[in-house]
Amino acid sequence: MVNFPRKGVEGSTETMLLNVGPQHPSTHGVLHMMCEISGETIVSAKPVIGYLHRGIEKLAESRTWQQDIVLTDRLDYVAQFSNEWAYCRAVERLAGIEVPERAEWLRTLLVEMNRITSHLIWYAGVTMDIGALGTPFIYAWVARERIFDFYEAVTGARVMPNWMRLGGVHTDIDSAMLKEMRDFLERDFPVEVDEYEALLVGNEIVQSRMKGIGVFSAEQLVEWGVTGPALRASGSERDLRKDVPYGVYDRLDFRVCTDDVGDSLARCRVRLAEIRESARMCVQIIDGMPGGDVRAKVSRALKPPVGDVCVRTESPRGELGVLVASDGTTKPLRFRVRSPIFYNLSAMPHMLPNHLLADMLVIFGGIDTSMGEIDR
Amino acid sequence: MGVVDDAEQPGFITTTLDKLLRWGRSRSMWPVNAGIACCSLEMMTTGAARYDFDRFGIMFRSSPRQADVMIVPGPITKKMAPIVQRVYNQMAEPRWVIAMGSCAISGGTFVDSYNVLPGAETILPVDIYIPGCPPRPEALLYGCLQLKKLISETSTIGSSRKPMYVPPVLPEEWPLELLGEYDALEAGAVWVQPERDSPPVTPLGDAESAPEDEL
Amino acid sequence: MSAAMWIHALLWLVGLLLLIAVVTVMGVWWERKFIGHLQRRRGPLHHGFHGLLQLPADMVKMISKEDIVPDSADPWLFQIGPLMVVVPAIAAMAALMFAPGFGLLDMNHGLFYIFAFQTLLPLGFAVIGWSCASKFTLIGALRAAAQLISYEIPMLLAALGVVVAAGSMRLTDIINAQAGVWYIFKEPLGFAIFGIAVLAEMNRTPFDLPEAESELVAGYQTEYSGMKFGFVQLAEYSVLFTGSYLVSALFLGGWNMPFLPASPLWLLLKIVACMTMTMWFRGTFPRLRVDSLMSLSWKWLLPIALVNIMAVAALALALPGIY
Amino acid sequence: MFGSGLLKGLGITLRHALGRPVTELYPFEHKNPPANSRTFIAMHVNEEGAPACRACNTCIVGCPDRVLKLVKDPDDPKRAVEFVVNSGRCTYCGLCVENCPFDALYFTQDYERATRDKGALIYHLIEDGACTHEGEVDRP
Repeated sequence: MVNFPRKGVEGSTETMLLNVGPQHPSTHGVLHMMCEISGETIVSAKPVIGYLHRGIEKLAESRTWQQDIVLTDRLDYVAQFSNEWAYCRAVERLAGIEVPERAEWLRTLLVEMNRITSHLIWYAGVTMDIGALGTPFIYAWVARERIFDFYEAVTGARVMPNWMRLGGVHTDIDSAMLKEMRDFLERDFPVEVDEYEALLVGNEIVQSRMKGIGVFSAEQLVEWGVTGPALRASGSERDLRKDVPYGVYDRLDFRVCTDDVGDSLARCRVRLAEIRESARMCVQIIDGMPGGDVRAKVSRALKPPVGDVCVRTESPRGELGVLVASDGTTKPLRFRVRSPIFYNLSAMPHMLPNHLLADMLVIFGGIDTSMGEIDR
Repeated sequence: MGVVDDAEQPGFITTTLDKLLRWGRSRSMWPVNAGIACCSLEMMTTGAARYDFDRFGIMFRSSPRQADVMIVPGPITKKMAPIVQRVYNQMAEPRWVIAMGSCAISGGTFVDSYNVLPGAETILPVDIYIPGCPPRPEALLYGCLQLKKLISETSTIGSSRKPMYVPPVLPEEWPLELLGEYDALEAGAVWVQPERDSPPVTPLGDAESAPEDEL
Repeated sequence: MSAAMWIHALLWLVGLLLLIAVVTVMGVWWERKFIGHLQRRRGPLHHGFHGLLQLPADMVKMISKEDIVPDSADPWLFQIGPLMVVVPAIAAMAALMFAPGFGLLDMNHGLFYIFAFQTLLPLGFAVIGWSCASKFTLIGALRAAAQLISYEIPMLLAALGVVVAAGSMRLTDIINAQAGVWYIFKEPLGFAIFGIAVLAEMNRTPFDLPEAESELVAGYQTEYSGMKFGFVQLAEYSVLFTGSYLVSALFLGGWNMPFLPASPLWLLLKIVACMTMTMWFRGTFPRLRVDSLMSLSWKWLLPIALVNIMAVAALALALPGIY
Repeated sequence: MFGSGLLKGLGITLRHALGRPVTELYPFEHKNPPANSRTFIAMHVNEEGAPACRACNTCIVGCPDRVLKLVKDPDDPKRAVEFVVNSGRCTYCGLCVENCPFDALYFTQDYERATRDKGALIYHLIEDGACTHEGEVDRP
C-alpha cells in the first residue's frame, strides 16, 4: 500500500483507493493506476509501471547490431518504424554508414504512414475510453487495415516489420504499389478522416466531456518533460522534424500542427490534424521519390568504432531518443531508449488530481500511452 | 432411466444434454479483454470490421467473470504473472486458454530476459497455441476455430478437465535459472545452442562453405 | 376467482414470460446484428440463419457456466440481487396492453403501476453493487441509483402531461385518445423529455454510466457470472422493451395508425423502431460524464418538464376539444 | 452546435449500416497473404529432391532467437543431416532467409498452424539428410 498524501477535496469525507489496471479495458496495455478517490473525484493518482518490462535494453547488449532491429520493433509496438529508424540512425551515425537517397525517402514514407496508423490507434483508444462502443474504433481500424496491407506487401509482416537495415531498407517498393497507396491517401483517406473528426471532435457529447478538461500551459508541460502532440496542443511549436530535420523532412512542405487551448479537445484536434498532415506528406514523398539503390553494403559482422551516439527523432508520441554505445565489437555496449511516453506518463500524478474518474480516461487519451515503450 | 448414470455408460438424456452443452459452449466463446503486448493489436484487429470475431459469436468481455476464453497476447513478465493468473482464476469454469504468439508460447524473442517467463503454460493450462509474431488475424481466427472444435469434442460428462483453481505463484518462486533455459521446448528435440554471450560457434562466413560476406 | 380467470391469468403469465424470452433473444440478436452493420461488420453470421442460433447458444453456455460467489461478497444479497432487478422489470410488463382489451391487467392505473415497478429497479442495482464487495460494482451501483432516481422525476412529469391530456391513467384510454392526433405532435416538448429520460432509465448510451465499460470494467454486473449475469441482461432487455412500449404508447399512438385500421402490429413496429433507435444511439454516441448527466436532469429536464405540464394543463383547460 | 454534430454522427453510422460491410468471411473465403509475407519457414529442394541447404550455419548465427538447429553430416560438412525449426519461438524476422547465401530457405504463406500440441510447433525441415516436406524446387 502506498501512502498517499491526503489532499483534501472540498466537502470530502473518506477516500477510497481504486486500482485501475493492470488488467483493465481502458489502460491500453498493462498500466496500473492507483487512484485515491473521494466520491468520483480523484484526490491523487500514481501510475505503477513495469508489468511489461522485458529487459529489451539488456537483451540488446547480447545481440549483434543487426539483430537488435528485431527488438526495437517491439519497443513501441504501435510505432514500429519510428523505433527502427531511430535505432538505425544512431548506429549509422556511430559506424559512419552512408544511407542511399532512395532509402531515406522510403524510410520517411513508412514512418509517416506509421504516424497515421499510430494516431489511428490513439483515435480508436480514446473513442473507446469515452464510451463510444467501438464504432469509431472500428472505423479507424478499416483505414488502418488498408495501410497495413501495404505494410505487409512491402515488409512481409503486419505488425513487426523488421524492414529497416543498417544502411538502408530491406525491400524496395515498386511504383505500382506506391501509386496505389498514393491514391488511397489522397482520395479515400481524407474522407475517412472527415468522418473520424465528425464522430469525435464534432460530437457535442465529446465536446462537453473534453472541453476545459486537463488544461496545461506549455511551460508546465515542458517542465514535466512532456513532448509530442500533447505539448503541441498547448501552443508549443516543438517538433524535431522541423527543428532538427532528419531524413528528408527538410525537403518536404509541411506545417507543425499546433493548438492554443491546451485542453483534451485540443489534443484530439492536433492529432487529427497530424493525421491529415502526414497523409499529405506521404503524397509528397511518393511524388518526389528518387530512384536508385535502397541499401548500402554493410557487413553482417559490423563493428562500429568505440564511442557512443545519441539521436533524437519525433515519434508519434513525442521525442524518442536512442543512445547506442559501442566497444568496438559486434554487439552494442549499451542501448538506451529515451521513451517519450514514459515522461508523458510521469506527468499524470500532476495532471489527474481534482478531476473526475471519467476525466482520467480523457486525459489519459490525451497523452496516448503505449506500455511497450514505457516498460521496455 | 438415464438421467443419473455413471460416466462409462451415459444414458440418452445425459448424452443429449452433453451434446447441447457442447454445442452451446463451442458456439459462444467470449474472450476476456486482456491485452498484454503487441499481439493484443492483432487481437483487436480480429475483433474489428475486416475479420469480425462477432460472426462466430466471439465477443470481448471486460469482466473475466463473464468470459470463457483467455487469449494471452504477449510475453508474461514476472510482475504480470500473478495478475494473469488472477484473471484466469476469476473466470468461471469451464474456461480455456489460447497462447497467442511466440512470446506466450515459449517466451519468444524475450526468453533470454531475466524478467520474462518461458511461455504462458508455466502458469496456465494452455489449450491452443498459435504461432506467429504476432499471428495474422486469420491465424487467430483459425486458432479460435480450433478451440471451437476442441470444445465441441470435449465431453462435459465426468470429472473436470482442468484444475479448478491455479494457485497464484509469487514471483519469488521462479528461480532465475528457469528463465533463459530452453526448458519449455522439450519435445524430443535436443537443442545444442551456442552460448548467448560467447562468440558464435561458427564464425560468420564459415571458411569452406559460406561465400564472402556480401552485405 | 373463478377457474376461468385463473386459467386466463396463467396463460397470460406464460405468454408474458415467453414474450420476455423472445424479446431478449431477438433484442440481443438484433442489437448485435444492427450494431455490427453500423460498424461495417456483419455481426453474428455463421451459427444458424444469419446468426439466429447465436443467442440460444449463449444462453445454453450461460446456464452451464460456473456460478461464482466471491468470498468477500454478501452471500444472501448476492444471490437475490439479480432477482430484485428481474422481478420488477417483469412485473412491470404485466400491465402492458397490446390491443384494446388485450393484455393481462387492464388496470385503471396501468401507467402508475408500470412506473411504480420501474422505480424499484435502483434498489436492485444498489443491492447488486453493494453485495459484491467490489469497488467497481459499488461505483456502478451508486451511479445507477443516482441516475435512475434523478431521471424518474422528469420522466414522470412528462408522462403526467399525457395523463392530463388524456384524462386517464389507463393505457387503453391513453392510446385510444390518440386515434386522431398522436401526443408527439401535441406535446413535442414532453416527448423530447420523456425520450431522454427513458433512455437514461434504460441505461442506454449516452446514459450508460452504470456499466461504463472503459471506466468500471462492466459496472454493477462486473462480479456476476453465468446465469446471474444472464438474469441481469434479461432485466435490461425487459426494461428496454417496457421503455420502448411506453414511448410508443404514450406519444406515438400505440396501435393507432393514420389512415389505417388500428392493429397490434403497428404497436410492435413502433416498439421495434424505438429499440432500434436506442441501438443506433448506442452505436454512435459516447457517454456523458457524471456531473453533466446530473445537471442535464436537474437543471434542464426538470424545469422544462414543469413548464411543459403547466402549458399542457393550461391548454387542456383553454381548448377542451383539441387537447 | 446544438445537436447538429450528434445528427451528423448518426448520419455517418447509418450510411455505413446501409452500405456494404468490409468483412472478409475468412474460413469460407480464403485470401492469400502477399507473396513476401513471412509466416512459415520452408526449404528449397534441388532437382534430385535433396535439400538445398549446404550446412554453412549462417542462418543459425544470424538468428536473434535461437530458433534453428542444424546437425551436420560428420562425413560431409556441406551436408545437413537434420534441420529443425522451432516455430513456437520464432519471431519471423526473416533474417535467416535473408542471410542464407544459397537461397535455401524461403517463407511460405501458410498461416493456419494453430495447434493443441506444442511439440508440433517444432518441425524438421531436414531429417536424416532428406527434406521432410514438399519444398519448392531450388531456383537455378
